[in-house]
Amino acid sequence: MRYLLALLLVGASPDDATVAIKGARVIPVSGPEIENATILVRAGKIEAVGKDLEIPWDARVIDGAKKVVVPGFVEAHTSRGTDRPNERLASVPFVSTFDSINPVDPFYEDALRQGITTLCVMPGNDTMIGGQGCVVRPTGVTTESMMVVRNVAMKISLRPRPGVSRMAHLAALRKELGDAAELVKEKKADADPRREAMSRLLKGLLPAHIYCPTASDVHRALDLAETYKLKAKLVLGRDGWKAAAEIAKKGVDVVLDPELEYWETDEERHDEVRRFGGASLAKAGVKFAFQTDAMPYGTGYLWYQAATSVKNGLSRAEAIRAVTLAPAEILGLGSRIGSIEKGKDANLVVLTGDPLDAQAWVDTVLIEGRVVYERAKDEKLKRVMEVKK
Amino acid sequence: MMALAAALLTSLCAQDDQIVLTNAKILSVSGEPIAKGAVVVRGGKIVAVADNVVFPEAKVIDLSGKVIIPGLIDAGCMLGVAGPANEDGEEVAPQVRIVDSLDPRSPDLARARQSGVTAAFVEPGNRGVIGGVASIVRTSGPSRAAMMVRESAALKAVIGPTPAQGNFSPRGSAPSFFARRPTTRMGVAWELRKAFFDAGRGAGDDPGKAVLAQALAGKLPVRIAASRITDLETAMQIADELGLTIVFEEAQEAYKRADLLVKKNIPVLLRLSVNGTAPMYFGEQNEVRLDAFSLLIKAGVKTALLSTGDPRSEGMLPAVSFAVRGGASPAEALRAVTLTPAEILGVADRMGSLEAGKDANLVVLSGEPHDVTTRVEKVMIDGRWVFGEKTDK
Amino acid sequence: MRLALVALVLLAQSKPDVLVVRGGRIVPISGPEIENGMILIADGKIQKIAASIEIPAGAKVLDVPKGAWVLPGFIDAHSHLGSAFDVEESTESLTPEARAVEAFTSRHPDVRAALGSGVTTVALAPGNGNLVGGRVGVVKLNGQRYDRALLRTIAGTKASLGGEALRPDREPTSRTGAVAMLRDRLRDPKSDLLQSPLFVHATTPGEIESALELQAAFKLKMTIVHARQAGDAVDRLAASKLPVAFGPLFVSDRREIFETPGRLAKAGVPLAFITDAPATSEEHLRAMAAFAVKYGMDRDAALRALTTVPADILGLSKECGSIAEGKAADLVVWTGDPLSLASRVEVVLVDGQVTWRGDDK
Amino acid sequence: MRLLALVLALSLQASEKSPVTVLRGAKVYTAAGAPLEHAIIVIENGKIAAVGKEIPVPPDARVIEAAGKTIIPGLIDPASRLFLPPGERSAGSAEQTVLDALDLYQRDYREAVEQGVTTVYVGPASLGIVNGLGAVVRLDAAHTILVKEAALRLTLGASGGESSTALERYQSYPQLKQAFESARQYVEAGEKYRKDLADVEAKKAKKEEAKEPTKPKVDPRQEVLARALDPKGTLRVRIEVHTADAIALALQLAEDFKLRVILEHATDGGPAAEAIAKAKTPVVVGPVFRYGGYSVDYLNHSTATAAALVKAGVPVAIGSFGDEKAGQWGPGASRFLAESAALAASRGLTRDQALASITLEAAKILGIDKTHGSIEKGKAADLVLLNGEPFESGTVVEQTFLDGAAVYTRRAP
Repeated sequence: MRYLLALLLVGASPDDATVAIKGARVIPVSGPEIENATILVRAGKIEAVGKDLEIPWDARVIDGAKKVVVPGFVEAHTSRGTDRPNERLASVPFVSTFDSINPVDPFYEDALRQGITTLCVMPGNDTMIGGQGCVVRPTGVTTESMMVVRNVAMKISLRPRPGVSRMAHLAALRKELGDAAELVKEKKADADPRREAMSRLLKGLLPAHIYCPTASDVHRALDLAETYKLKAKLVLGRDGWKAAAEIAKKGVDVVLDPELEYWETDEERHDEVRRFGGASLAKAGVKFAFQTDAMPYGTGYLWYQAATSVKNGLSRAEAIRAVTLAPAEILGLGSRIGSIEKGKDANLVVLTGDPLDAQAWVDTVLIEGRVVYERAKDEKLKRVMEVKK
Repeated sequence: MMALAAALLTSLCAQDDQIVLTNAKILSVSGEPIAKGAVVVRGGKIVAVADNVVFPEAKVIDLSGKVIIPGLIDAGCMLGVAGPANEDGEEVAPQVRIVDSLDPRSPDLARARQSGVTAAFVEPGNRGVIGGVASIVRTSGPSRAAMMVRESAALKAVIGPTPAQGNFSPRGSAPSFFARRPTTRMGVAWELRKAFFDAGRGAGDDPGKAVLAQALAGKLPVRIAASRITDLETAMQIADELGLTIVFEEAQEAYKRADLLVKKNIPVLLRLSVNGTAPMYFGEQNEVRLDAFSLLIKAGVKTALLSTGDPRSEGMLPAVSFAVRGGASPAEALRAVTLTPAEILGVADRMGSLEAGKDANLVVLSGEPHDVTTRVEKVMIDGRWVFGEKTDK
Repeated sequence: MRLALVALVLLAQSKPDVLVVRGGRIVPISGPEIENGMILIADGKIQKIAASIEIPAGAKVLDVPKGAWVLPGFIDAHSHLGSAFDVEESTESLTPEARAVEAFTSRHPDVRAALGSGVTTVALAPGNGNLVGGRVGVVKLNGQRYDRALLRTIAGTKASLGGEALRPDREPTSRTGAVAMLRDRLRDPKSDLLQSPLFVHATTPGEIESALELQAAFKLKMTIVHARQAGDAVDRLAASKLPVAFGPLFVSDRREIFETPGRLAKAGVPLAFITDAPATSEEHLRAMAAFAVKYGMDRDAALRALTTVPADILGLSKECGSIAEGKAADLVVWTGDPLSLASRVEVVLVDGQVTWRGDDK
Repeated sequence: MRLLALVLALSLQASEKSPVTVLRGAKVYTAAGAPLEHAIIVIENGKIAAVGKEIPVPPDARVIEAAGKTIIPGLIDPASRLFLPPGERSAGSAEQTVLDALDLYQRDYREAVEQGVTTVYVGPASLGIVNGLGAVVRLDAAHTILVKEAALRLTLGASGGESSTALERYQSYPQLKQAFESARQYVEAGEKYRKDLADVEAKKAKKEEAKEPTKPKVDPRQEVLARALDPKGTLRVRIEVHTADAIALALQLAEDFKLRVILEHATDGGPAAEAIAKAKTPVVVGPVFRYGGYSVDYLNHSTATAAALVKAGVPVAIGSFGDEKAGQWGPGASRFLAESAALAASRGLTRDQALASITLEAAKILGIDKTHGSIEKGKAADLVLLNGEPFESGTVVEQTFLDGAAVYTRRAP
């Protein structure tokens, strides 16, 4: 496995190389789409995007004819690609997924194959205070080399463990936060490495990603954020969108459940109704991102999430934003990634077609200016699929 | 075509229960696509599919910008089965009928219906060597009888490890109900052979043996769930020995012997579910290919697509999209969820395509069926709207 | 013989041969209501009902208070009263010969409570844990010893298509298997299941479908028991003309379930309420009728569902279920409309005997 | 009927603009006195501005004609399961609050409103002896929390519909005693700290040497128990009891710590009525509808319990309690609060007592009787308009008013 990843990287150009993607349809996300455009990449950054750019003599040229270029997709919340994501103790603020990320987990390879260039790997949803998550690139043979931001946020989950009631869970959570706040107030927290993370959390230096399994947990999460002055982002369950108004009122960003579309029994009408919450959140003006999960047809399909939401009435621009710029901003990386703009990291995905089209495949992926994936050289894909040019 | 429509015009206008769907793109599956056409429905049947013509006095539903396709057919599922889909009392249970567990008001059926599935082959689960009799039903109707298309549609059998799983006595404990046969792959094949052998010697008044005898006489097809190529080969051998008419499902490795399947004229039902990252990291698992469907079609195997059975995958249209992603043409993929399953199930005379004389099972889409952003907007079964329009209850 | 019984009757009183119930609003169910009417009872049977009856010499008179209502005793068509759940012989899935009445304890405190709620006749059924659980019997709550309370030892046979009858450790494990087993059993024309009416436990639409299919295939005399989710099968049930023993209703049930008895009755389905005691109590029997009326059931249908319909289902229509000449004098005097829950029972007569009084503890 | 609904609907629309609404002509059961025939109720700013027979109708008031109708106070369910999701049970603790368990997206409350219920108490349904804090919730669209900490709920015996043994009950009592004992020590430690701190301050002021006292750790659990112990406080203690021995132990606990105790269920309350009356302890009786089984705790269940307690002089409210014994834990039981009271009335309560048990008496037990529970001047305009006498078959709720606003209007059938 390591060997294979190494192979994939052989073709990678050195960091300071110049790359030009020529003649592609570019979806910058931050602005209108540009036909027949060129993207110049130098030293890992996007140097220019435009129609009639001169291509430097030393640039490696990627032919973008009939291709579409989008910013690398950003997975705002996942617990995959780690060793067991949930610590058994209820409160483990001091742990970090840094110590649990498995660089050779096929998950990262698949993510890359689907055009994901940035992932926020968080502790799971089963631990009350689950620890800190990291933002990584899906490339690299060591955790260190994958790292974009170490310890980017604290994971808090409002889902009680089996056999524990919600009130018991919340009482325990409040006690944990209250005790820590007391220590912070008395300045006893910082010196203790076990308490350092909680201290940063309560000082607002470390954002909290709060998992709300049901809509009714949203107001509880918002209350907690207010009481303990947490910099909160919410990770919603399937029906979390029902609390769109409350979320909008507080101006909090959210990550939607991987199951974007789901069925609910309408007791009053006595019928089954297909639900999709993205539209309600968009209407309420909430900033939101999609996440993926192991879905029946494959894994890491952020593009599929975007397409599903367009199917359910979200605009194309909003849908693509929710897998690129919106998650980048939610992770506090909006100035670095998430769109194709001058000065941003050159995380670029060259597709054989429109990102929302199931027929489109990821052709080439660049992360920070380096070509890290080429479909023509993807031996594993060839084993399960006849790769057409 | 115009002439046909004109001729129909006078005779149809007066009909009360007549519905005309106009201005839509029509993918009839059996014929060429019509860019802008009309489907005329009366008495639960399609009476005409034509280029766009004006029906001045008829009840017309304008479907500009929409696409009409035949109702989708899920040719291997457990839709509407309430409670266990396996009778674990016996490993060979041909006397059992899955329809006895069918709940016409099951939420699954309502969901499938709203996702465009208008007919389904409902079968017993995979835990028995012979699981029982499967039926073909419409996905809508007040009772089982009203839903029924064909009660005795096939006998369900399994070749492979699943019927053997769990069949052992825990060490040290007394033999119990769970210690039933078989316990191995070879045991499964043996049980199957034995059952048919016994039935072949005379059914008597045993209702189960009578069902097996029907299959032996070629009057009842046998649906065999088998995934690995070794299991498929075993199944084909047994079928040859006993003279059974068989159809494969779950046949993820069928592409490996497409030649044999063509030669023997055995159809295949394929589930495109890839179980996360599995296909690329198979190890002990089945060797799933993302282009398995496309390979089978190209080899000439009659192949239909099944839904994944996972509630998250939203019915059958995604199967069309992912078949296309795997290299098939949109037309091939659409046929694999409509006319091909109808042919495999032997109901192509009444469903599977938009043709005059067939049941009015159709789906109105917001766009092309293989487009992931396409929505199911309306569904009609036997001329009655079951979703999207005011439903006739 | 009768003299010997006197000692067993809880209320020590002289036993006149002739009794006249005088006054009150008589609701015979089978006929028009009579305001301030009279009922003549002799030998435990109703002899005459009229606005005015000449009181025979020597007859005792029971004067009913003003505003009171007189109704036939209620009949619970499916119960495990006084049986403490001990009605499932779970070693096998087919135990047609087990008799539910043999688990009955006539001195159980719930029996007294049942009388105090106006229930005088109860069908005792085996549980739902077996595919065929055994025989359904009927007892009269006459305050007497078990053998003398017995009205029918076998009024029918109980079969269950419910999930409780499916167990992972014995056949059948699924409803497909259950129906196949029943079909196999019914195919034999001498089958014990064909000897008496079948009471089939079916709650969900799918279970009801299966019951109706079996009935149609084998022309069974069948009552559908529970039918709580029959809301979607109203038309099917109506077309089948089979009676339904409906219930119980739990206060936390969905509105739809509360509306179902009204819908069934309106569609012409003969419907009786059942308590399934001890799942609920016999006191709950009329409460169910009251709930159903609140959710749209016709008053008269609700009263029939407590009296004549269960009598029909149990084959007792000649003996009890209404205030009619020749029927058993099972009468309940209520302080008012029994469907108003605040009304209470004043006096209960069973076979013409005062068996319960309002001041009873 | 259709016409009436229309008139009501029209008048309602207008009333949104008009600050004053008048209900005229109905028979009014105020729950605070004899019923008033042909009465007038004036509603202003969501409150009852006046109620009586000879009351002038303000000139700009929107008048709703209610002649031939009956009006009762909005019903109060003192033991509801509305908004509680199923399976919400685990070991409790004093600081746990039911507010953290409520699923405010549940729609079942609508049906309770349709049956005239306007206010409910929801308590924690934990396993164990100390369950946590219950709250009083209004059934308006916003689900306003009327009392955040209405009572601390304890259990002596069966919890959550389970069965208990005598041994368990006798073990529970000393455990509860110990909990309150330790809370008492916690309070004392706090008082000592404050006193020591004052001493230190005083010494410091005089420039004397003084050692800072150590601040005791704030313990949320003890804080709640302390509030229950505080003689000047308002936090009540509700104890689930069924058997006679459990009732005796609960009364003993109340006596030991001078707690403001309310008994829940009191299934064996009939025989224990005298003792409960002597201890002046109110009781929330229920469930009146009995379901299933022969657990020891419900063995003596009787519909006559409410009457026996009232007769002995015990303040009694009737709660729906959900049908815990049916294993359904459904929130729907609140719908049948009036039926519960009616059934209790069939076994000895007068109809007035029955009505009071789900209105004013319930309000008193929840500590909200100054503002809710009866139709009196100054109280919230929570009114239920009926088409006939309460508790009668055929009587239906035509309209429910909550804070003067019609939150439910019956559609013409």
